[in-house]
Amino acid sequence: MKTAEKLRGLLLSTPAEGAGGRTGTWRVYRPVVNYSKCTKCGICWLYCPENVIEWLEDKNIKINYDYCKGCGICADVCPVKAIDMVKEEVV
Amino acid sequence: MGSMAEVTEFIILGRGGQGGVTAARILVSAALKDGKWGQAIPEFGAERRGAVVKSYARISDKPVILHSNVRKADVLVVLIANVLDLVNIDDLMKDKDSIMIVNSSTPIRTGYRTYYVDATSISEKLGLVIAGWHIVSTPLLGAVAKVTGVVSLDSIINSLPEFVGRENLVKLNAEAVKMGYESVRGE
Amino acid sequence: MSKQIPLAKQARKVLVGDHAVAEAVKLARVNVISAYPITPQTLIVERISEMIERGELRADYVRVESEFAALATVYGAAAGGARAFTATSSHGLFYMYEMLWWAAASRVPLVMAVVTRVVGPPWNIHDEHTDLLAIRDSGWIIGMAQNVQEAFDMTLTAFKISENEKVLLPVAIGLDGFILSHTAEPLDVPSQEDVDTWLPPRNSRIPYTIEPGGESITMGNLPGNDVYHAILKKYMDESMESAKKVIAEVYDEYGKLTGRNYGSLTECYRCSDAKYVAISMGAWSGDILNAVDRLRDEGYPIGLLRIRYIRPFPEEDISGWINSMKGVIVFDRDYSAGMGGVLASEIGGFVPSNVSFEGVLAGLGGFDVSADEFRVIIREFIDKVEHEGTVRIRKYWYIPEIGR
Amino acid sequence: MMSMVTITELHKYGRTKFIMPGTAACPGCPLQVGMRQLAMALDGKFVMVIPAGCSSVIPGSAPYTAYTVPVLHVPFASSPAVASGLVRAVRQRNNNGPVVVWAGDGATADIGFATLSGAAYRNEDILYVMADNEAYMNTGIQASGTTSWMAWTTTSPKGKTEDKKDVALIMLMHKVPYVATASIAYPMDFIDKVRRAMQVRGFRFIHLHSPCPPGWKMDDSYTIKAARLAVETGAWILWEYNQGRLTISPPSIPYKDKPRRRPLEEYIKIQGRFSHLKPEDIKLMEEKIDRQWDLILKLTEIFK
Repeated sequence: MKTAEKLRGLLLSTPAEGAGGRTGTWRVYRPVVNYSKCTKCGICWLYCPENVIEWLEDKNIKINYDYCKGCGICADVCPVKAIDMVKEEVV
Repeated sequence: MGSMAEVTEFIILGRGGQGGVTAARILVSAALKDGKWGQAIPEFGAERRGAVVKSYARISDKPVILHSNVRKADVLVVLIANVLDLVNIDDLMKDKDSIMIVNSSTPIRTGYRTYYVDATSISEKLGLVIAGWHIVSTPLLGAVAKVTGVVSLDSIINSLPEFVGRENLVKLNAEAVKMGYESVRGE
Repeated sequence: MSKQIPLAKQARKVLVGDHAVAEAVKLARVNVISAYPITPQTLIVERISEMIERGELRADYVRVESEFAALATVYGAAAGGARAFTATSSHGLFYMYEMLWWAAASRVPLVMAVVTRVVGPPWNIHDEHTDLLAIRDSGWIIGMAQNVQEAFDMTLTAFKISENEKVLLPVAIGLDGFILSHTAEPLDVPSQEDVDTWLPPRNSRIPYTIEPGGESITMGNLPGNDVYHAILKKYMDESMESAKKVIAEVYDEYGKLTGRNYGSLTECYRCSDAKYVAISMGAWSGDILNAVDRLRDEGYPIGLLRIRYIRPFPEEDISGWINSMKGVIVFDRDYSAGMGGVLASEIGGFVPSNVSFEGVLAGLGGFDVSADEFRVIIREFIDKVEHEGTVRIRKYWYIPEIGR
Repeated sequence: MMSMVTITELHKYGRTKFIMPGTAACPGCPLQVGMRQLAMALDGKFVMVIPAGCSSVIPGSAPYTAYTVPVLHVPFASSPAVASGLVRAVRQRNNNGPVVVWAGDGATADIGFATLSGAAYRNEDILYVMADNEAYMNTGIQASGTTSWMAWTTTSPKGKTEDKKDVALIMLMHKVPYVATASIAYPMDFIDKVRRAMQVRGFRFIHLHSPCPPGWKMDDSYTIKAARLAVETGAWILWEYNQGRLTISPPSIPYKDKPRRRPLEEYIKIQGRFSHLKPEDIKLMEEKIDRQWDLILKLTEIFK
């Protein structure tokens, strides 16, 4: 293998999910969406630091619990308090 | 790497700002035109304008491999005579056959083969006084060509455009070289 | 000499070392240059600035606020795909220190001229090799020129070496402050046309380019396992090894282009029948060579091994020559505190115990050492060995008398 | 002037991962909030030069990264200079894409200040975003030049004795074409500013206020709340200088009038780093805020 190719393989990083680990395990509180209250405004999506909230085509939101760290920003910014932070049960 | 060759070693002694470095470089350019090799080494230190400054040149039939300073000269060129009071001439001259060429209006006795040329008057006559400084290096280079024959008069004159910016200054300096060549005298 | 590549049309010029380096930068069609003024380097970048202003070189000259920024700037340019160049000396080189390592381990091609100079205090602008040698662990290929012609040739070839896919390491070219940087010598300069044929523009894709809209790659984030770091260092080491071959190939080609044939990492003069060898680096090698010739006339069987590149370390060349010698004398114009001469320290480890050895520290602070002084030092070493048998003197401080 | 961005317009990025999930950032990290907004403003097409700091760690472990644009991680003090060289190289190759320095307050206000000043005075074609979390958070909360007066840090255990360095105003005096302050709590304002900055060539500087939960000793969920309170109490003023004109930005306009500002205590009391403050300290802090408003409002008169 050429030096340049070897270097590209180790020196350079490429985008991937979970580059910092499976961060969903960090969570103590789990954001749970109350869809009956949700107005589909997208504010939670906008402020989510982790990019774990998707704002779907129909403007519903979907949380990726594999990586959500449970910071609670989404619940804090929700204008209608449609997200509850629920303690994760010890499995 | 090559082997040693016969070298003529120059020390140019003057004060900072007198053009000793340029004179050494003109010598090397001229040598090149004569099919020879050379090297011009400036001596840099903390000194500024007015301090005693040495420049060195080596001219040879073969590429010059040395890079140390010229400790003792075959040819000592003195741009202003009063610096001779500040140095020990014996320290600078290689042997009794070494030559000294001094900017002076009158003969100087040194115990070495000494030549003099009134470079200051030549530059004054030609109006080669720039920012209060007389250009004395070019008349002295003419004298070097005449006395040593190490480089030719034509080659010195032909090298001037590489070092002098404006065309009229090239002409005046060429005249200065010629006048130095013609007016240099022995002791 | 092979006739495959026609000899370049060359012009013989008289240039000081710094201007010769600038000439090489111009002929290499460098894209981005950045530097900060420091004596005795400054003539290089002044001349490059003039070349750009006059339109002789189409490049960006970035006037930065420090040497650290100068290296950071050319590093950024190289990561962006440009052919880039910087130059410095002494304190400026030390101010770059952090970036030197980052640039090397980022594996982008880059060329830097180091006009060697004393590191203070006291302030001293004269020549010493300590500054250049202090970067030898950083991952740069390090060369040191003997004369103005070689300073030019080494700079030009540096681009070809650095950009080689098997190398991809930055190259530092050393030239002695004032002794080469400000000394005018004749040199032969190939035409732009010939250089263009020999040195095509840099392939910006090798090894990678960081550019807006480009490939989503990241250089430099923390590795998941520290072993990655070790592997990368091993790759660097392999590249240094490959560089030995690449340097030889590049000079072989360059010799066919210019007719100038250098040794690769080292050159050995009058070594084949020598019993003693002097080792040196840089401009004073010419003076030592002169001393060698005169000692030969006096019947001393001495040769000179001149180091052209100290990184990659020319281990094979050095071992190859010194194993068969009776004595080795190394001249250092540099000092590693608490150790001694840097070359002596590095080479010392390869000298068999039955071979005599002396490390000479001379010319520190830039003091002039003449060919005659070298002759005396070498002769005394040989005489000592001949009379006393094997001697091992790791440090001999050569310090001339001073007036006051 | 271009129209202001709306959340409706941003819906197109609803499923775009500008930062890949699963980063090494602390929960509630403001830098990721800001970086996502930056990416939306630039439609994900730019490069980042990132000096040492939290953002060198956040993307996770090589050979993978959470960042989806080309990134060069570089030594602490070097990023403006590296970006200067990088932008020259890419422009020479006729690529006009944005070259962004994404740096923290330590890299910007302190160790990298010389390279910042150099790149600014040369008017390099760079967007520089200083994500200011007001301390060296990556090394464990040491005071930086932009740490607030009286804030606790591990190197200012009794509260920092010096005032916050006003980096944006210093950059303004470099006579660069674009300087603004912004806040991660006001994404539309920040996105508008990035987009307006991109209309200009030359050196553009945005000082992005980024409250850090661990560094400020507050709940992970308070990141946005704190940033918003900073603006609503007048402690952080959003302004924009664009080619000769300095204006107060829309979110801050109401707070020109002191009575309309929320009480400073509301901002202070949610942050553990200010828990040692006495009422007279808060009063002094308020006076400093008033003087800052006076200064900025005078500047709006000067740069009309």
